[in-house]
Amino acid sequence: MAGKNLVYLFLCRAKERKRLIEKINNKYPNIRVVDIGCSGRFNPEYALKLINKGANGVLILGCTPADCIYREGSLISERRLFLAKKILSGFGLNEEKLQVMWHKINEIEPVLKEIDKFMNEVTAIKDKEGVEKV
Amino acid sequence: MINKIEENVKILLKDIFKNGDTIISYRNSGTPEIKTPLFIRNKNDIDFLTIDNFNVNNLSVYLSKFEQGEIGLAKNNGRIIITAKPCDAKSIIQMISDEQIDKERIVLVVYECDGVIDLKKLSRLTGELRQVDANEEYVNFTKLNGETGKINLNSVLLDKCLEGNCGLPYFYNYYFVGNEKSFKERIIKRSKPHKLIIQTLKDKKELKQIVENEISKCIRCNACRNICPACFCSDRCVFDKPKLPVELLEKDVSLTENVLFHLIRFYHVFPNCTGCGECERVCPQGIKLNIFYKYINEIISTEFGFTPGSTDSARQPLLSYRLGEDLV
Amino acid sequence: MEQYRLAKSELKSFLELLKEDYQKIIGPGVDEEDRSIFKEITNINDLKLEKTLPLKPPKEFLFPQKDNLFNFSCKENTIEINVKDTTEKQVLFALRPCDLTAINYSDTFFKNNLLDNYYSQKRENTLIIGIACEYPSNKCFCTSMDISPASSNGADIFLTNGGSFFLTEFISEKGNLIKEKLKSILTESVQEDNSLKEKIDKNTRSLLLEEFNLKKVRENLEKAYTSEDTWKKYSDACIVCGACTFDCPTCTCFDVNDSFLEKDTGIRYRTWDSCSFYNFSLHASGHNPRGRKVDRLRQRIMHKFNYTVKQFNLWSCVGCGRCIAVCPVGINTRSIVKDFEEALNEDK
Amino acid sequence: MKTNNLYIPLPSEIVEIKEQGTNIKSFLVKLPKEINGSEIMPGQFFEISVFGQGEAPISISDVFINNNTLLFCVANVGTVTEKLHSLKAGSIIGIRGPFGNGFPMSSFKGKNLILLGGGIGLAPLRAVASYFFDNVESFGKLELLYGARSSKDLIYKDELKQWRLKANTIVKISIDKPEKDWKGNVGFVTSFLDPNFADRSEILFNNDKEFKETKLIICGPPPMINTTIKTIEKLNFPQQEVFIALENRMKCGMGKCGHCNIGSKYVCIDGPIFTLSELKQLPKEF
Repeated sequence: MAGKNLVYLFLCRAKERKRLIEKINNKYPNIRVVDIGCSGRFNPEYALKLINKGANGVLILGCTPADCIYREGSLISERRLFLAKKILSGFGLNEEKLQVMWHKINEIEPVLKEIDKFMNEVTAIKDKEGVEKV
Repeated sequence: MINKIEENVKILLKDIFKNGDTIISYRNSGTPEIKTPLFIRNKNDIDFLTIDNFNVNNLSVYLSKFEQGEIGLAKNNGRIIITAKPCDAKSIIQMISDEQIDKERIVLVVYECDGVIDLKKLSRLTGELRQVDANEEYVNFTKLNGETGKINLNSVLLDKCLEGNCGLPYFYNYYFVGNEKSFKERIIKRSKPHKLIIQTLKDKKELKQIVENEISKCIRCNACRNICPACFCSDRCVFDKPKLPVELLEKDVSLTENVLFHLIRFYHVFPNCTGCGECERVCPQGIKLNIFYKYINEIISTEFGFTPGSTDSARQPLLSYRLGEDLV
Repeated sequence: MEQYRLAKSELKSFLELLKEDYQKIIGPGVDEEDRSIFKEITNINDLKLEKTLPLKPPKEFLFPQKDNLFNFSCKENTIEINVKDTTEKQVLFALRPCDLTAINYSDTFFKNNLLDNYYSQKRENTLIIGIACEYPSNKCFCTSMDISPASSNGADIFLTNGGSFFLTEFISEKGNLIKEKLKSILTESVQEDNSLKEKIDKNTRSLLLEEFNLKKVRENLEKAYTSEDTWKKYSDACIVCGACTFDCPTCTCFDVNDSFLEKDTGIRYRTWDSCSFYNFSLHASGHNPRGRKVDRLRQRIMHKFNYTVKQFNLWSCVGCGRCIAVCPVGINTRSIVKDFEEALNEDK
Repeated sequence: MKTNNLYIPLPSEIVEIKEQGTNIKSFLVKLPKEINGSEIMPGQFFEISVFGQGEAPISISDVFINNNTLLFCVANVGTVTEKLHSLKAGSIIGIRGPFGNGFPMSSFKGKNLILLGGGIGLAPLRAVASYFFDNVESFGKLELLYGARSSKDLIYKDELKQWRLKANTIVKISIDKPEKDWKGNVGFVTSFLDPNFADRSEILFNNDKEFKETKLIICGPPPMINTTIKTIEKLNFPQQEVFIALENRMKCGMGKCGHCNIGSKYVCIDGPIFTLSELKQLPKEF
């Protein structure tokens, strides 16, 4: 049931990124934005489940370590997400579908640019892999 | 050599055993080649204990779940004396460093072993057995129809014993070395552990194929999860929570759900998996689970220089970070 | 019940003739690691009759691990439910007497008072061909459950190995139905063929490791419920996985669950369940009548060796030894039962 | 109800939902025409399906033959019941049944009935009570002994008021712990069976001291059933006259899935109503 050709964007401090979320929503209808408070709180199991169930991609937006109000939020998840990507490829799934990006809280344009890059990559993967299995 | 160790272990246990302690070891089950865990609570049961090449089980699984009472034993205030092979000791040491069991209540009796027998290989070579015993070199057996025979011990050992990377335990209370000569040989064998199948797993298409036909055999009986010493919350596992609004994993036995089960179990367990190989041994469908664990263990040791079970206080990689690693 | 001879050289055409009426033939073969399993037999050399019993029982072909009960779609204010019927006909080839008796038990269980359509539909479409067992394992104890290794009850057609031929008996009317078609490759059976079955029975019986007296076991189990120490001796090692019940040919417990496929269409399906799982008898209030693992091990043994005899006058254990072979920690059902065969120990 | 496949639920519309107590709601649902309302006995249960979530066994609380509806009372304790509580009137659920043996009402004729209910255990007892009120002349007296954890957990409050006014009916209610504006009894429901309790049962200790004319019907959570059995044994009330409704985990409701198996019985087809003497022969696994 997890989204056919859907991309999930987990981002932190959604209240302070309202304008960014609006831009994303009207630019990319098939991106689901999920507020998780802090990227350190993201549980990679969700990414494993979504990608295994056939979602197009999972993107995690965290703050740069200097900018992080919880001091080590994004750093905590760094190794976890790296190893989650390795496990994905260990099971024959595509690890490029899981990407992490760190940006300052007020940046809008660089984030959108990186999302564009990610979306192209992800659709390229999807065409190569053919029909998604759910 | 290993049966000579059995007498010494019994003598030792008889004099260190105090009332209220529990000894966890092995005993004969109804079938000649299968051993089953033995829980001793009074002294005269110590004679049922057996130490031989058929002690395949990793008894540390009863320690890791000791307190929760579901798989582990009910609480008791005495000590737990556990007989362990060097590879089991690695699991126990990793559990101590994961703060699953406290060191003071454990009496770790480690004995040297020349490798344990893989019953699948044994039955392929000898068929069904009426009686069997093993020594350093040979396995002597009598078939059901009375024929007797002898095969080389090394031809039926578990892969993990052939690899020989079951190093010296980091800590133990008692250590039975057996005779001098065979101990030295084993140290040499262990010094150059060779890798079996890790190199082949590089190309993605082949991996997806292995996952497809291996994990499609899975019948989700939870044997690999419940036998695993590193999977220590299996009494309150996220897969068994009856009341999640959205279930992480459905009861459906399709390929997607089976892959998800192993993905998530794998993801939870790999930082403290010491490669004891129990999950592959117990799988009723014979799924080669070790491929995945060896693949990821190699990444952790190269990337973070961490091998589980090496010391009893190492902080495992997922709980820490280092600035400037920019991994993602 | 007439008997014929089927020459082993004719086995290939025997299977081809069966293929005309039955789309799928399932028999004992081996996987890539030479482990014996039940699989679809596409050509004759897939068939391996000299191996020990396949670990995964044939029940998966009659009571699959996942069975779709129905699809539903929730329109505005109506629910549309449709059930997919199975019409595929299959042959279960070369089942040994223990599996035959197991299927006989599950037939009785699923058809008893409220009919289970899914099982009985598949069962109608299945032809069962049995074979006398000559390759027991050291875990088997079928003779203790008074099943003879050469007993043909439960089979539509029964084969007994006679060296260069199979003694073929057509037992049920479903078996007799296709007898005409097979007549062309069968030859007349001779008088001394009748001794074949006793010979195999005697020989296989001599190969079994140990036996026990079933009647005494059942009586002692009546009073054994409270002797916790004997149960604990075995259940302490148990890791409450489901391997023994999933690989047991007579375990029929299942769980029913729903899942959504699309926005408002979904399926209700049933999957195998195991009485050793904690959630199996967990009440919604959190109370669990079989909370401890000793309760659950006792339930499995008492159900097989005491309870079902009272319900259906049939044992729900056929002594195939799969639960012994598959147990990760070597718990031996046979030695549990033998413990209760001797007099009950004093801690009643 | 003879559809050939008993696993298929029949669609039925929720007519009305009423709050009953802390996270307990009563659901009035349409009776599908395939089910014959007069066949439904008190003590039987239905499997209620919330499509996409699953099924839950819920005992029948009342049958209104005239306007073709069934009444269920559901506590929000599991995933299915939680989804059920989120539904509004008018939405569609599925029901299957009736399953189970139900109370042997015909053998109760001419006898006094004592209904001992705990918390939501009153739901199936209401079906017994309304059967009693429909055939008042063929029964003796009815006494309802109902207990709950707190006054907020009492269900069918207004029905209880009406029952007090009915002929030869006695209603006694108690809650476990004293509360500010609660004037009724305080204590476990088993205290009604205690001879030296102030408001003790009238039938047991006045009208029918030798317990020859009385049937005792119990429904409640397992801990309550255990304590009640102990007090009954102290009274040495005849055990074959005690009828207990068990609530084991159930999935299929037709004796196939094995979840409700106790000893050689299945709670869903041989029960859920067992006499105390029957229960004594089964292992204590309820």
